[in-house]
Order: sequence, then C-alpha cells, then structure tokens
Amino acid sequence: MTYSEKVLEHFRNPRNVGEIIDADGVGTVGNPICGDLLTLYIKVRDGKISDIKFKTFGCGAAIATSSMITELAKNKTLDEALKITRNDVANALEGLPPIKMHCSNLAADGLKEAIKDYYSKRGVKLDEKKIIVLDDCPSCGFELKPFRDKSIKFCPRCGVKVTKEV
Amino acid sequence: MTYSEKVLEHFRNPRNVGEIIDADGVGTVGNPICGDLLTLYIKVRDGKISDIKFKTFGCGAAIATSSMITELAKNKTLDEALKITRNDVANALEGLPPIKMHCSNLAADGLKEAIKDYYSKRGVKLDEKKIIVLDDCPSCGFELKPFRDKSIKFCPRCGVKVTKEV
Amino acid sequence: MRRIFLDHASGCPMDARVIKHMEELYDKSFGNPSSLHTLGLDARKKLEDSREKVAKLIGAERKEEIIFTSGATESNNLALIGYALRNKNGRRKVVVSKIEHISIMNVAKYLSKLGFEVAYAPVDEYGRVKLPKLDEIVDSNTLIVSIAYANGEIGTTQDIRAISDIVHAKGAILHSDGVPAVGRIPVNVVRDQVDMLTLSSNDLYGPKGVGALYVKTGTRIQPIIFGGGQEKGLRSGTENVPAIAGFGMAAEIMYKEWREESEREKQIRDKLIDTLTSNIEQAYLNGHRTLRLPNNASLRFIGIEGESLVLNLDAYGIMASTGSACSSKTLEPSHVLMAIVPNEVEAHGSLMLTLGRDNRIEEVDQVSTVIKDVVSKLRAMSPLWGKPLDLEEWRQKMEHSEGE
Amino acid sequence: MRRIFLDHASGCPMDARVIKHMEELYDKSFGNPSSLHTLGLDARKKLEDSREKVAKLIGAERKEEIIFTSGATESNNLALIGYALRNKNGRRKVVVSKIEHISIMNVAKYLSKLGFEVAYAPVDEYGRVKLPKLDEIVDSNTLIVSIAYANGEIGTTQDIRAISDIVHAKGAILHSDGVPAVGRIPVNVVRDQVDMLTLSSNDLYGPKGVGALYVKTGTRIQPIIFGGGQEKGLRSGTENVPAIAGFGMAAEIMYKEWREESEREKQIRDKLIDTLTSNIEQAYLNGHRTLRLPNNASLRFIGIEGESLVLNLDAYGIMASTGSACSSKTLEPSHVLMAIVPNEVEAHGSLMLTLGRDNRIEEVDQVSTVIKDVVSKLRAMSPLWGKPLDLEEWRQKMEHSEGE
Ligand SMILES: Cc1ncc(COP(=O)(O)O)c(C=O)c1O
Ligand SMILES: Cc1ncc(COP(=O)(O)O)c(C=O)c1O
Ligand code: FES
Ligand code: FES
Repeated sequence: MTYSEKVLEHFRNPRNVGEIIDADGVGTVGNPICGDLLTLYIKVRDGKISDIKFKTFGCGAAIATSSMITELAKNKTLDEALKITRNDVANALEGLPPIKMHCSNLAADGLKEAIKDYYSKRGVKLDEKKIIVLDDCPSCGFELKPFRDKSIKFCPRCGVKVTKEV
Repeated sequence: MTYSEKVLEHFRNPRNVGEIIDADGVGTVGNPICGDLLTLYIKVRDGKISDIKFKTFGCGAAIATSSMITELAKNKTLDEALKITRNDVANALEGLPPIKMHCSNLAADGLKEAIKDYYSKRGVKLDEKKIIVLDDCPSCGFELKPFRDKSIKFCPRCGVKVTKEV
Repeated sequence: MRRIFLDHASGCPMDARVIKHMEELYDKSFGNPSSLHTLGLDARKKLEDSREKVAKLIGAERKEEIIFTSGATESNNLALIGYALRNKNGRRKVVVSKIEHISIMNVAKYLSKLGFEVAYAPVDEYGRVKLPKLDEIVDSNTLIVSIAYANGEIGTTQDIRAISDIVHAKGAILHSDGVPAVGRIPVNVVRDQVDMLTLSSNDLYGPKGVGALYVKTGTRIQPIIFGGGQEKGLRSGTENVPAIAGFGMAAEIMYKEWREESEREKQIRDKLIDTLTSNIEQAYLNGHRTLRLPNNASLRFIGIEGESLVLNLDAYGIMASTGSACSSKTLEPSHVLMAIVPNEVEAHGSLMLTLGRDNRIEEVDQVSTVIKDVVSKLRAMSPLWGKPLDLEEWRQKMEHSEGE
Repeated sequence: MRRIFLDHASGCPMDARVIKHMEELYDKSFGNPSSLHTLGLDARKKLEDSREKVAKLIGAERKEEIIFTSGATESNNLALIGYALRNKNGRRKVVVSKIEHISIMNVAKYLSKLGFEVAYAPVDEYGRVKLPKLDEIVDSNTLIVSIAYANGEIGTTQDIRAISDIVHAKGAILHSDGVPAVGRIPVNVVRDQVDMLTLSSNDLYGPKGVGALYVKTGTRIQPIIFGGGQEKGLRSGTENVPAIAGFGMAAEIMYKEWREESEREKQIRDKLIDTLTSNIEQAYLNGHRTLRLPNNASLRFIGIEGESLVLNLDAYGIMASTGSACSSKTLEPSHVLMAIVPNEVEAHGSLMLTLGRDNRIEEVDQVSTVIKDVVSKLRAMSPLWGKPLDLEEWRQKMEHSEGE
C-alpha cells in the first residue's frame, strides 16, 4: 500500500481544518468504532459553498480525502458539489491504494450529508438511490460479506467496484 | 548422510576384491533389483577362514562393509566368524549413517551364507532364529512395512534397531 | 535526518556478522544437503551445525527436535494443522488465547472449518491469560493448546510453566509461539515443558525467510508441505542452507548476548513509557508494566487514529506501527488490542514501539518530543478530541447499518 | 584439484550480481512491506518490482499473477492442494505424469488420501507424455492436470501447448512445474496456455528459499498456509524481501542472457553425451536425444550402482548425482528413471550431469576420462558385470522375500 505524493502532501498539510460555528450545513459520516469519523461544515452564499471546513478522526487517506473534498467543493454551486464523486476525490489525489478507496467515499458522503442537512433545514428532501454491496467481488472472487458493515464500495483485494444501485 | 573417513577409505581402496574359483563356501545376498548384490567366497583350512574375497554391486556403504567384513573374518574360526554382527562391521567402520545400517547387514549376512554353504556342502545344517521387522519404529514411529523387502534392521529415519527375534 | 527505527517487531536489521557469514556461503556452500558429493556433505554439515545452535538457544535436549521451516507463520501452521490432523485420538478441541498472532488465529479458524472445536482462552486487562479460566476451557476433549510466551504487540509475557502444567494435566499438549520472546526473555522448552515452539530467524537478527519449529521427541505431527521428505519428512523442499546457517549463527550470538542486551533495552523501554505517559495527557500503556518484553513500549492516545499517527512520525524519521483497523488488510482493529483495551476507539489510537540493538537511550527525548507534537496536531483536527464520546450511540448506529 | 560441478539440478551457485544486490538490501531494506513507514514502503516497492520481473520472464500478462512462496516444493503444493480443495465443482480427478518431481507425486498421494482420484499419464521410452493416452485419461471428471515443461532428471521436454489443448478441451486446468525449464528453454504461459506454473529462484542463480507460483487471473485457489494474508491471501507470512528482490534480479538477468547461455551449454552437453556413449561400452543416454534440456546429460552404465559411481567421481573433484535407490531417503530408485529405463538394475546405474554457467567445454575431456576409469573400476568389482543377468529370477526372489 503506497500513498501518492499528493495524498501525503494533503495529509501532512491538510487544508481547511476546523469547525464553522454558524455552519449552514453539517455532515457527519463514518463511525469512530470503525476508525473513521468526519464532520464537514459548509457555509452557503448565493447557492454556492462559500466556506467549508472539516474535522477528521481517521487514517492518512481519510484526512487527505477530507482535505481534498474541501478544495474541490469550495466555491461550487450545491448542484455541482453534489456531483462530486469518490472517484473525483481519488483522481484529484492522484489515486488511492485499493484498500483505501472507501476513505474517498467518506469524504464524498460527508459533503452530500452536509448539503442534505442544508436542504433539510430548509424543508427540502434529497432522494437517494439505494446502493448495495455484492456478495463476491466480480473480478477476483473475494468474499465481500464480512466487509459490508464498513460500507465499502471497492474490493479490498483488487480494487474494482463492488456496489450496485438498486 | 555422511560417511566416516574409514568408510570412505575402505570404499576407495576395498580389500580382498575378487572371486575364489575353488571356494569352499560361497554366499550371495542382496538383490540387484534393490540395488545391492554381494557375493562372498571363502576358503577354509583347519576350521579357519584362510582366504576370503568379495564382489559387490552396491552403494559406497555396501562396498565398504564388504571390504571390512573380509578383514574381520580372515583367519577367524568359523564359530568366531559366525558371531560377527552387523554392529561389529559398523563399529569397525567407525559408524554408518542410519539409513545405511542395512548395508552392514548385507556383509554380515553374506558371511553367514558363505559359512552355511560350506557346512551344507558337508551335510551340516545351521539352525537359525527367525528375525522379524516390526511394523513401526519403536522410537520415532516411522512406518516400516514398506521397507520390509529391503531386509532392514534399523530404522531408516532414526537408526534404532527395529527387528525382533522370534 | 537520522532514522530512528522503533518497529523491530515487524522486521529486524540483520546482524553484520551474520551477513558476512552468509556472503561466504553463497559463493562456496551452495550444495544440496541431499547430494552425495563434497558440496552436498558440506551443506549437510552446515545444516546440522545450525540445528544444534538453534536447539541450544531454547534449551532443547536434542538437535533432531528442531525442524527448519520458511518462517514463523509456516511453523505455526505446521504445529497446529500438523498435530490436529495427525492425532486422531478422539480429541477434537483446539484452544488458543484471545491474543495469539494472526497466523495462529487464522489456522484455528481453518481447523474449525475442518470440524474441530476451537475455544479462545480469555486474558485480563494486561493481556495475561486467566489461568483459572484456562483450566476450565482445557478439557479431556482438548488436543492441543497454543499460547505464546509473550505478545509482540502489547509486550505482555505469560507464565508458560503454569500454563503447561494446566494443559498437561488434561492430557493435551502445548504449542507456544516464541517469536517475540526468544532472545528477549528466558525461554527454555525443558524447564517450561513446552511440546512445540515456534521460532523466527529474523527476530534474532538473522535472515528472513527461515524459521523453525521445535517438536519435542515423541510428539507426532504430519507435514503440511509434501515432497522430497527433507527435515525428517516434516518439511519437504530443498533446505535453504545459507539462510539456515545465518539463522544458526544468529541463534549462537543471541545465546551469548541476549541477557545484557535485554537489560539495556529495558532501560530505554522504561524511559520511553515514563516520558510519554507523563508528558502527554490521556496516553496509556498497553499491557503489563513489569511482566513485559524488554523491548516493547505499546501505548494508546485517546482521540486520534494510529495510521495517521504512524505516517506523521515517519515524516520525522521515526518508524513505528499501530494496531488500528485502518492500517490492516482486513480493516479490523488488532484483535490483541481489542482483547485488552476498553473499546475500539482506544484500539485505533495505538502506537507500538519495539526496540532493537540499534536504539540508544539518548534517542528517547527526541522521540518523545516528536510524538507529543504529532499527537497534539492530530487531536486538534479530530472531531473526537475534547468532547464526550457516547460509544453506545455509535455502536447502535453500526448495528443499524449492518442490518441494512 | 579444480572442482567441476555438474549437479546444477540440485542447486546453482548464486549470480555474483545478485549476491551484491542482496547484500545492500540486508542492511538497508529490512522493512516489512506491511509497515506504513518509509522502510515498509521501500520494501513494498522492491517486492512489486520483483513481481514484475518474474512475470516478464515467463510472459505473464499481469504481475499480480505471481505469488511468491518459499520455493518450488511449496509452489507445487499450493497449486495442486490449493486448487483441488478450493474448486468443489464435482470434479474429483487429478492427473499427473509418471515422471513428475517427487513434490508433485507426494502431493498427488496426499490428495488421493483426501479422497481424490489420481491418475498417472504414461510416457514413452524417452519420457515424452503419450498424448493420445493423456487424451483418454483426462476426462470430464478431471479437475487439474500437472505436467512439467521438462524433466530435470532425464532432460526430456514436453510439448506443453499440445498438452494444454488436450486439458482445456476437457474443461480441466493445467499446472506445470517449470523449475528445470525456465531459463533453459522457451517458457511462455500465454503462448502455451498454462494456468499455473511453478518457479524456483535458485535454478535461475537466485537465492534459495524463494520461489513463485504463477496463477492465471481467474484461477481460484485457496492457501495452504494461513496467517496475515500476504500475497493476496494466498501465502501468509512476512515476505522475504531481500531474497525476493534477488529472485527478481536473477529473473531479469535470465531474461536477457538465457538464449545465448543455453546455446553454449547445449554444445557442452552434446560433446559430453557423444564422448561418454562412444567411449564406454554399455553406456546409454536417458531421455530424448534432441527434445531435451540444453544443460542435461543423463546416462546409465550397466553393471554398476550410481551412489558408488558418484562417490568415486567426487574423489576426483567431479560432482554429479544419480537416481539410484541407494542414494535416496526411501531406498527406492527414481520413479522417473523407472518409467523409462528397461529395469531397476539399469536405473541403479544412472548418472545425472547437469550443466551451468560455470562449466566449460574444455572440461569435457577430463570428465569423460575420469568417468570411464571409475566405471571400469566399479565394473571390475561388480558381480553383475560380464555375466548374463536373469532379472526374472531375482524378481521372483524379491516377491518371495516380500511374502515372508
Ligand atoms: C508473534 C508472531 N508470531 C508469528 C509471526 C509470523 O512470522 P512471519 O511473518 O515471519 O512468518 C510473527 C510475525 O511478525 C509474530 O510477531
Ligand atoms: C522439477 C523440480 N520441481 C520442484 C523442485 C522442488 O524445489 P525445492 O526443493 O527447491 O522446493 C525441484 C527441486 O529440485 C525440481 O527439480
Ligand atoms: S479511515 Fe479507516 S482506512 Fe481510512
Ligand atoms: S546397497 Fe543400497 S543402500 Fe547400500
């Protein structure tokens, strides 16, 4: 498992660390029991994310992806921001080790949650598709059931996508 | 598996190689199919082995033990010669690797056969105790049945005695 | 930047004397011990010399009791699988402690798939096996028990003699993983009545890729690797003579030097533990304060996660390891830590510092300062630090998402 | 006395470049690829570089298809046991040729104990697998077939592509032991459609104690050694990085140099075979005259026994091996020779000369003269030489004594 230079750089010097006391939306994802917890704070001005901060308990990738998503989301409209995928995060970081791909999830999900929170405070509900994890990896056959509770989306062994929208 | 200096010396310069055309007793033991065949020739004068020669097809230990038994038996009375055991042969050679202990059998048995032949030509029958090979090595538990046809007497794995007289 | 290596449990640098010895062998002693010629005999001799040296290190009575393997994982597999499959005496239970190495744990799982009953002996908050509990769990159906002399992650040592008495009283046999213990604390298979013991060469500053299993005379096991019948039929495959000779030499050096070196490392260990636990708030020692390996300082820091801690330390040239889930292939926190720390979050904040011959007591101040700074930095960005943490709530959320 | 080493099948001297490379690693790169710090990442990189080099040597498409093991014996065990136990698809038959290496033979025996049907594909008098027979034996119940690219004892090579076509037509998969072949003849897993291939580092002049198994993507196997989940979970145990890096370098060198070196060795081989068979009466070649490894000259001499031949040659500094029963741990003659020579007595008189980079064509005259002298000396003391031999009689005697 090797982190890219970009990951290490963001991990060592994370951008936008902190809390926003009067945030317009707050998203908390992960579970400290599993070793990762991210809280994302956004301020929204004119439909755009004008400020964004995070606090993360988690691995190097969790911190780097948190940092990266704040950079990606800043100054985007909420619609644009909602379209940021875990792949966008991973790509912006010049890749993540397969086993760490789920950490980029954490960041993307955190942003979504914060935006949802923003909308729900305003009475709007975002509808979601349900995503399920396959039983076995379609590429290498790795058994995925034991990992379901980590809400993984990529095979921990070979890195291919192992979720399906239903 | 390491041969002692003495084994190597006898193996490289075997004593009493050859045939005795007008031998008084000839003993042939071993089986070329198993990789060993020894023919021992004796001349008897005044109840003593006055000359002894051998021909051997076999491993280094087979050749060295053949050579050694001719030295041990020469000038002995037949009674004395009959008492030479495989251990005497092995000891005189400063030991044999456990897996090769059966080769010293070959030599001791060959001598016995030659003396038996000498007696039977004179109408005398030597009675023998029957020696059986145990099912498993009493020390290390090695399964011995597959080796029975090699007429082994020592465990090929750990070298302890695995025969019983009945 | 001078590197400070504090991760000896994951791998040791080779002893320079051993490297030199092996270099000579590579060139001259590449024979196969099964060959009949001079080079083969020479290799055979080297092999047997090493066997003797390894036997001596652990107090084995006969060198034939040492089986060379490719490493400790293989030795652990051979011991447990080899014994369980060979001894069809009606007993079907395998007992291991809750803090055995992953190789023991996964072998136990495999045996349970094969139909054996596997029971896990609990440990107390220091990682010491609870002897009365062990005495209950080991029963007349128990075939084999595997409990390590000491645990490499949390440093805790066991009273192996007391354990072997319990095990033998029930007619079972005892295997012990000696990897972190041999060469650090007194290990003697005769005194402690251990039936099988796993050894690793690299942990003694010998080469990697070689280990051994001590198998007491009379203990019957079957091989897990089949072939040419090397190592008394228990481990087939051409013997890796240069590495085995290196292992032998490393064992010989250990035999002479370990006591003094252990005393030295113990002082570094104590200074590290004292400095870190007193200078950093909410920093706790894992394992027992005194019944521990002389080279192990295992700690946990509330509110932060181990992988990010280790990566930060690496940026300062300090190399260590963690038992956090995020650092492992399975994304599970170390089962060893989980057995002794109050909860998962504390397990995630663990830091394992394991000392070796190359460490100096003078390094402690620098190491402590860096750790303190990094811990502060990570806590500053942690949503868990400085706030009360309701773990029950999170646990329910997890179960909820599991049920989905 | 200058040693002439003609036993490369039993072990190769390490390439000096590889030794040098490994020396550097011992000191600097002792990290554990699972560690998160710099030393760990460095070790991981070395590991993956080697994987790529080994993959390239055998024409594998993806480096992930290479699993590092402790050697060829383990690779053979992993391939056959790992595949047979994993694929519970109703097929229960394992097919191996009659001349596979002992590690394949003994694994096949083990599988038959576990309830698998094992069938042995016959070979002709040269040791070539009889393809029509193979086509009969491999059937819709066959799970896996294991046939080596070439045989190290008698030198004969196989038409692996023709074999894989037969095997795949029946829906089985093909494992091939590539140990003596890789680096001597063209081996390409894609061209030849091999599903698994066993490799040994030392046979490529790399270190001992390391090997590999090529596992084609999509081929599912289970591990035989359980633990930390290294090597995609297929081979647990801390990776022996210095040795693996040495293996990688040896593979890289082989890739560049093997063609030229094989041509050179072929000339020595041919001169050896021609001189010995023409100068010594009743001396015969084992295996095929042209479809053979470039470095293998395997012969048999009527009337003498191989161990005494090899020991005598050793006294003259010539190192070789034999397949005689008397040289083996089981006191059985080599099953490979038994499959192709007329009878046991001829098998006992075998001599295997295997060439390597250190041999020179100038040595052939000296070697031939010594062999001729030693054969004469042993024949002079053999009760079998110069007399007609009634093997039937001896066979009956043997059966008689077996019946006792
Ligand atoms: C206690 C213990 N046992 C066994 C092993 C397995 O050793 P290896 O990975 O070298 O096979 C280790 C390795 O770190 C260990 O720490
Ligand atoms: C053809 C073949 N396969 C497998 C092996 C096993 O290799 P190792 O003994 O190094 O495990 C050998 C060893 O000589 C061999 O010649
Ligand atoms: S937060 Fe656990 S792996 Fe990234
Ligand atoms: S004659 Fe076969 S081992 Fe001695």
